[in-house]
Amino acid sequence: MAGKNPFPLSRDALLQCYRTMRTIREFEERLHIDFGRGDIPGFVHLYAGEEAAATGIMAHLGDGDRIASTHRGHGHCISKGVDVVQMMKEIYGRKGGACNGKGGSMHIADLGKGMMGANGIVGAGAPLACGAALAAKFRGKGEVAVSFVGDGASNQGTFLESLNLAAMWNLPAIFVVENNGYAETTSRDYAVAVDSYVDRAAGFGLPGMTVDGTDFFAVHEAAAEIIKRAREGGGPALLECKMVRFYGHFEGDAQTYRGPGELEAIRADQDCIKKFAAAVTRAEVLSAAELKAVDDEVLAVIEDAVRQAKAAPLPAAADLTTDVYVTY
Amino acid sequence: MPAGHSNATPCIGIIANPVSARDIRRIVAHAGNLQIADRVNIVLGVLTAVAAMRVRRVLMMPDNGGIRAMLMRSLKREDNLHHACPEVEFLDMEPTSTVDDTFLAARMMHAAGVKAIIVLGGDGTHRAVVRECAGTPIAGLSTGTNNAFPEMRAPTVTAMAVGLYATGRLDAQQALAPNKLLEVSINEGQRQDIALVDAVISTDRYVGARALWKTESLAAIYLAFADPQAIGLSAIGGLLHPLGRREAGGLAVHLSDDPSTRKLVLRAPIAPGMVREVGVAHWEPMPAGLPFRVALQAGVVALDGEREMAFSAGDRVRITLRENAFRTVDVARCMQTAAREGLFRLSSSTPQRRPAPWQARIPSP
Amino acid sequence: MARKISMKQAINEALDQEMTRDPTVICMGEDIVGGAGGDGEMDSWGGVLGVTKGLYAKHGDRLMDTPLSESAYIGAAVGAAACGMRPVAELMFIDFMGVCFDQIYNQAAKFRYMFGGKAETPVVIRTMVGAGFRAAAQHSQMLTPLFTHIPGLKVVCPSTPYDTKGLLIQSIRDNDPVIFCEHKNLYGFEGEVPEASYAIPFGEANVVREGRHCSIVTYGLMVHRALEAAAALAKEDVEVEIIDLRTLSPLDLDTVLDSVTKTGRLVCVDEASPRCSIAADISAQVVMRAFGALKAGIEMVTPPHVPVPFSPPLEDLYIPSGAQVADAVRKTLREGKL
Amino acid sequence: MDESTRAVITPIVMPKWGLSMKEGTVMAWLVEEGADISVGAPILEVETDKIANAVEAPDPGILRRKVAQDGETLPVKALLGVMAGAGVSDADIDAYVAAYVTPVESEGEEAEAAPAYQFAEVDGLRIRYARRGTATGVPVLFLHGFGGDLDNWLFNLDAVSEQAQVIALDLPGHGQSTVRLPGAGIGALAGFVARFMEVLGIERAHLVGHSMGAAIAAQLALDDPQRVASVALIAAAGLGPEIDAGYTEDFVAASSRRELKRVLEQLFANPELVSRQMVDDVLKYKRLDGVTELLRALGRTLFSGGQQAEQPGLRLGQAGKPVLVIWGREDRIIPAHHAGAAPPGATVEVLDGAGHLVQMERANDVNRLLKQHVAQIADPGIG
Repeated sequence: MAGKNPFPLSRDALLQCYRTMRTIREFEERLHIDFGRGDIPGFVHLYAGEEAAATGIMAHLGDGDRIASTHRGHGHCISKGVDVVQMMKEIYGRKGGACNGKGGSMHIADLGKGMMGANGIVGAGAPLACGAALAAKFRGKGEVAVSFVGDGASNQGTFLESLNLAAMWNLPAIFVVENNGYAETTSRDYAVAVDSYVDRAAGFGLPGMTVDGTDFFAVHEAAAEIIKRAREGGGPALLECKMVRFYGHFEGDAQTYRGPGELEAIRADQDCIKKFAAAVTRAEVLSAAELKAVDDEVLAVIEDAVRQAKAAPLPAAADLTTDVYVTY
Repeated sequence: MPAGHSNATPCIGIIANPVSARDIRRIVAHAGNLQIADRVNIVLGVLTAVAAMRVRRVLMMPDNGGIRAMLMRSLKREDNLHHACPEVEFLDMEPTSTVDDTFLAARMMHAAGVKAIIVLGGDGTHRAVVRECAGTPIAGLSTGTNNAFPEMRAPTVTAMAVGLYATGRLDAQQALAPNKLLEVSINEGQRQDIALVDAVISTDRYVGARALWKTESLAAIYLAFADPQAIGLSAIGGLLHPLGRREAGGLAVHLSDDPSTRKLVLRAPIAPGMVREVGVAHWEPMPAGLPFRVALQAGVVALDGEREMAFSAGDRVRITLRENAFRTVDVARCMQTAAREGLFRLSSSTPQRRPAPWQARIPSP
Repeated sequence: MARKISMKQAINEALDQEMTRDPTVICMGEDIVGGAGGDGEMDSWGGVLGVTKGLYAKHGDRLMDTPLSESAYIGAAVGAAACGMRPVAELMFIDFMGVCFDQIYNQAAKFRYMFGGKAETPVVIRTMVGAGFRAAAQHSQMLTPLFTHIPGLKVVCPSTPYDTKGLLIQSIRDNDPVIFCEHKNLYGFEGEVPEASYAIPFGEANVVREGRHCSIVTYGLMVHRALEAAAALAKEDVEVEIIDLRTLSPLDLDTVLDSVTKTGRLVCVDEASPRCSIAADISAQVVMRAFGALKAGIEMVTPPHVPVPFSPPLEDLYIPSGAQVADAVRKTLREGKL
Repeated sequence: MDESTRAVITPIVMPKWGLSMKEGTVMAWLVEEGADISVGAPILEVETDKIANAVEAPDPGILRRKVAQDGETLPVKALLGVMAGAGVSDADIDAYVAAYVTPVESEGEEAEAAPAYQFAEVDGLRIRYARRGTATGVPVLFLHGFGGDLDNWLFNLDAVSEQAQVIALDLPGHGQSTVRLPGAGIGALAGFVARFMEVLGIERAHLVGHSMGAAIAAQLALDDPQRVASVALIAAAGLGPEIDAGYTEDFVAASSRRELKRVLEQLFANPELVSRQMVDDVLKYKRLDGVTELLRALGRTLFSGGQQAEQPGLRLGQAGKPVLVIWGREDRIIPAHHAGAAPPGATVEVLDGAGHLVQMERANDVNRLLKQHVAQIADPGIG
C-alpha cells in the first residue's frame, strides 16, 4: 500500500493526523453539548471546523518548538500534544487539570510540550512568540516559534509590532493568521481596512502566503516550507489560513450575525475532516474502516476524559493562594 | 441574476481574484505580492475607464479576500467626490474563498449577458474563468504569480478597449481574437478540465499547496503556446522552442533527470526569482485535435501552474490542443482601430457632459 | 573600605557580572547599545543616560537595541523568559508602561498562577522612575504602587549603589518577574560597593538609621529626604528611625512593625501620588497590626494628587522635601500622647 | 609635689576606635563628679555604630565636670568631661570648657594617615590587610576567626601598635580577600599565612589568633617555628574537642538581619553590644557570591558535629614559644575551660563579663595583656 501512497506523509502519520483532527472535533463537539447542559463554568471558545490548520502546522513541530495560542486554543493544545484528560479537567476547573484548575479554557498551557498557553488577551501571543523565537535563536538548535492569531487580532498593535520585531531580528518566528471571517461577531469586512494579512506581512518585508485552511494537505505543505525556512535561518513569515468556524465566538453565542444557511453550507462543503477523509480514501491509502476505528477510539477517549474530569476533585481552599510566585 | 438590465445598458463583468499571487512561491521563491489596495486601485481605474467609454453597469464577483470590502468603501468616497463611475453590482453569491467562486461568477456573468469579462489574476484565474464563461470574451489583467496568458498592459487601456467593444463601437470582428487551449481528459472525459498555457505532468501525485515548483517532480509539459519572455513552467518550452499564441498547434516537452535518456539540460525561470535546470528528453509539436496520451502511471496534472488533477495507475490521461477555443479582447488592435477611426475625438461644438454620478448599490450583508 | 561608585556604575557592574556569569542573561531595550545600525560608534549611547555603556563591547549581541516598540520587545522578553532565558528588558521610563502593560500584568505576572504553578518567568524590567529631572508629566512618575498592586510581580526600588547592585543581581537570579525601579536622580549618587558579586535577598527592609522617637518608612529617593529630616531633627534631640523598604513587593512588614512598636510613631514618605500609594498601604497595615503601639496618628508625606509639573518651581514644590518630612515627624510628636 | 594640687587640667574626649569611627554616643557615666580616679579606670560608656566600650582615664585625677550628657552623640575628640587636681578652681574649669574647641579631622590629616587597608597578591589570592604603627622590631600579626575579618581587631590594632608594628589580614575566603581557600584544614591556612608573611617580607612575628585564628597560629608555630616569636591564643580553637556547632552552622545559614543578629549575640556576654552596623557588615560579607558555600565547607572540615577536627594547641608545648592564653569566661562558642589545656608556662587570663569576642568586649584588658606579652619577650631576633 505504501507505494500507492501519493501523500508526503506515511500511512501512520496520516492516521495520526486524522486522529488528532478527530480528537479536536470530538472534544469541541462534546464541550458544546456539556456547556449547553450547564456542566462547564466560564467561557469556552470552540475550534471545531479549524482542525486542519492546527494539525497541518503542528505536524512539523517538536516539543522544543514553542507556540503561542489564542483564546480559541483547544485545537492548538491537542495538536501540540497536551493531554486531553488534563485539558478536560482544566476546563471543568478541577485539580489535576493542565493548570490545576487555575487557568481554565482560556489559559491552558504545557510548556514542556512547547505550548506557551492559550491567551485571553487578543493579540498578546505574538510578542511572546517573538521571545520564544529569540530564545530559540540563542539556543541555536534550529527551533522555531509559531504565533497563532485570529483575523481580529491582526488589528492589534502587538501583532503588527511583532511582525516588525521579528523581521528586524530575523527571528525563527511564524505568524499564522487563522482567518475564520469573524472577529468575535464582527465580520472582517467591517473590521479590517485592508482585509489581507499577507499584505500586512508585506508591509514589514515578510513573505506571506494564503492557503485554504480547510485543506489539510495545503496547510501541511505550506507549513513544511515556511517552518523549514525559519529553521534554516530564513527568518519569519506569515501564513494565512482561510477557514471556517462551526460555532460562535464563544458558547452561548446565538450567531444571528451569520447569513442564512451559512452554517449548513460550511458544514457541508468546507469540513476539513470530511475533505481529508475523502482524499485519503479516494487515494486508497486509508480505508473507511480504518477511519471509523479511529472515530470510535476518539469517542472513547473523550468520553473517558469527561468522566475523569467530572470525577476529579475541585481545588481546595488552600490552593487559592499558592503558585503566585516561585519564591516570596 | 441582477434585475432590470437590458442590452440598452451595456454591462461588463469584473472578476478580481483576491488570492492570486498569494501562493507558496512567496516562500520558496521570490514571487511578489500585489496588495489588495493595489488590486482595488486597478479595479477603480478600470471602472473610471469604462465609465469614460459609456459603460453604465458592471457586475463584480464578491469575495472575502478584501477586494469587495475595500472597493465598497472606495466607491462611497468616489461618490462623495462626484467621480464618474458605473453602477457596480456584486453578484448574489456567498464566497467560499476557493476557485469555485471564480467558476460560479463566470457562469453567472455569462447568464447575465455581460459583453465581456475583465479578469484580474494570473494564468490560473484566467483558466478558471475561461472554463466556465461559455465563450464570453475576456480581457486579462496580470495580477498573478505566473502571467504568461494575460499580457502586461496598463489596466486603464485594457478597460478602454473593453469599453469600446462592450458599447458596440467596435464589433467582434474588430475587437476579438481567437485563442488556443489544452483540453485534459481522464478516462474518456470522466474528469475533464482545461489549461490556457500549460498542462504539466508531475510525479507529485497530490494537490497540496497547488503551486508547482519542484523541477525534480516534472515529467512532461504540454503547451498551448510557449513565450520565451514568460515566467513559469511554460518558460521551459518558450526557451526550448518558442511558439506564439496565434500560431497553429501546440508543443509537448518530455523531461527526464536520467542522463542516459535526456537530450539536454535547459536553464529556465520556472518561478519569479527561481531559475532552475531541467533535463529535456525530447519535444514534439501538438497538432490541433490530436489527443496525446500521458505516459506517467500515477501523478498529478498541474493546469496553468497549479496542481489540479491527481491520477493513479489505471487512469488514462489524454491531452488535446484545441484552436479557436475562446475569444479575448485584442486590446492592441482595438486601440489602433479606434484611434484610426477617431473614436476618441470629441467634436468641439458638443463639449462632453460629465456623466452624473451613479450610486454604487451595495448588497446588504 | 570598598571603593565608591555611582548607582549608574553599580547597575552597569551588576549587568556585566551577571552576563558574564550566566549566558542566558540577555539585555534589550531602546538605545541600550545606542547607535546600532548607524555609521557612527556602535556603542555610542549605552542607554539614554549611559547606564549600559561599555557592555556591548564585552557581551556583543546579548545586548540588543530594540525598535521603539515596547509592546513587542517587553513581550518578547517575557516570552524568552518563559523559554529558559533570563532577559533584562529596559523600559526607558516607567511612564511608558502604558503602551506595554498588558505584557507585564496580564502575561508575565499571571503565567505562574494561570498555568497552575508550572511556569517560571525570570524576566527583569529595569525602568527609570521619579521626578526632579524637569522631565514633566510623562517622564517623571513614581508608579511603583501600580506594579505593587499586581500579584505575581516583584517590585524593587533601591536608594543606594550598594543596594542597587545587590538587588539587581538578585532580580536577575530571581525566578519571578521583577520590576526594577531606578530613580533617575540617584544615578549619580555614590556609595561603597564591593567589586565582587553579591545578591541582597528580597523582602528585607534596611534600617538606615536607628532612633527611638519616630519611625519614617520610605524607599528610593525619599530615603535621602528622610535622612535630611533626621539630621535636622537630631539638633532638636529627636532621634528618628528610618526604614528603607528596598523591595515594595515582597514587603518587609516585620521590620516596619518592630520599629513602630519601638517608637510608637510613624511617618510614611512616598514619592508616588497619595491615593492607593505605598504610604497609604503601609499606614493601613500598621493600623491593622500595631494599632495599640501607636502613640500618635500616622502622618503621610507625598506629593499632591496632581501630575508632575514641568516648571522648576512647581516641580520642586511637588516633590516631598526633607523639611516636610521633619514637620510631619514634629506633628506626630506634638499631637501624640507621650 | 602632690598630684591633686598641680594645676593640670586633663580633658576627657570622645575616643577614636578604628578608622571608620567618626562619632560616638555617651551611654552612661560610670563615676560621679568629684570621684578620684586612677589611670586606666573606666570613666564612662561610649557607643559607636560598631560597639559600646568604656573610656578610661588617661591620667590620675578627680572628675571635675561631666560635659557630655547621657544619650548625647558627639564627634571624635569632642570634650566629654574634665579631670583636674583639687587645686584647680571651678572658674578655671568653666573657662577651659568654654574655650575648648573640638579639633576637626581635616582632609589633610586623613591623607597623611596610612591607608586604612592594603591588598597583597598571595598564591593567586588577593588578600586585604591592615598595617599600623612605625615601631621597629618584631611585628604582631593578628589572625581572626571563622567567618570574621580584620575588623574583629578594631579596638586592638591602634592600641597594640603603640608597642609594635601590627599587621592584620583577612584570611582567604574572609572579609574582602578572594573567596577561595588555599586548601581545607588548619595546616593549609597556616601554610598560607607563612606565604603571606613571605610576600610582605615579615621574617618573624608575634602571632595573635582568635578562635580558628588561634588554631592557625598554633599550627604555624609547630610547622614553621622560626617564623614565630610568640603566640597569643584568644578564645582559641585547637585546645580542646568541643565547639558549639550550632553557632558555626547558624552563622553560615543566617541570611536575614534578624537571623544573623541572634547568631552574633552568642559572641558576647552582653548581647546588646551587637549593633545594627555590625550585623550589616557581616551580612555584606556573607552575601558575596561563594562565601556561604565556602564557609559551609570550612565549617564541615573543622567543626562538624560540634567536634574540633584539629587541636594543634595541645601540642604547642613542643614549639617552645612564649604563649599567652586569653578567654572570656562566658564564651558560648568554645568553653573557657579549654584554657586549662594551655601548654605549661603559658600565661592564662580568663576575663569575666566577656564572651567569645573577648578582644572587643574587654578590649582594654586584652590590649594591656597583649602589650605586656609582646613587651616581655626579649627577642633573640634583634641585637
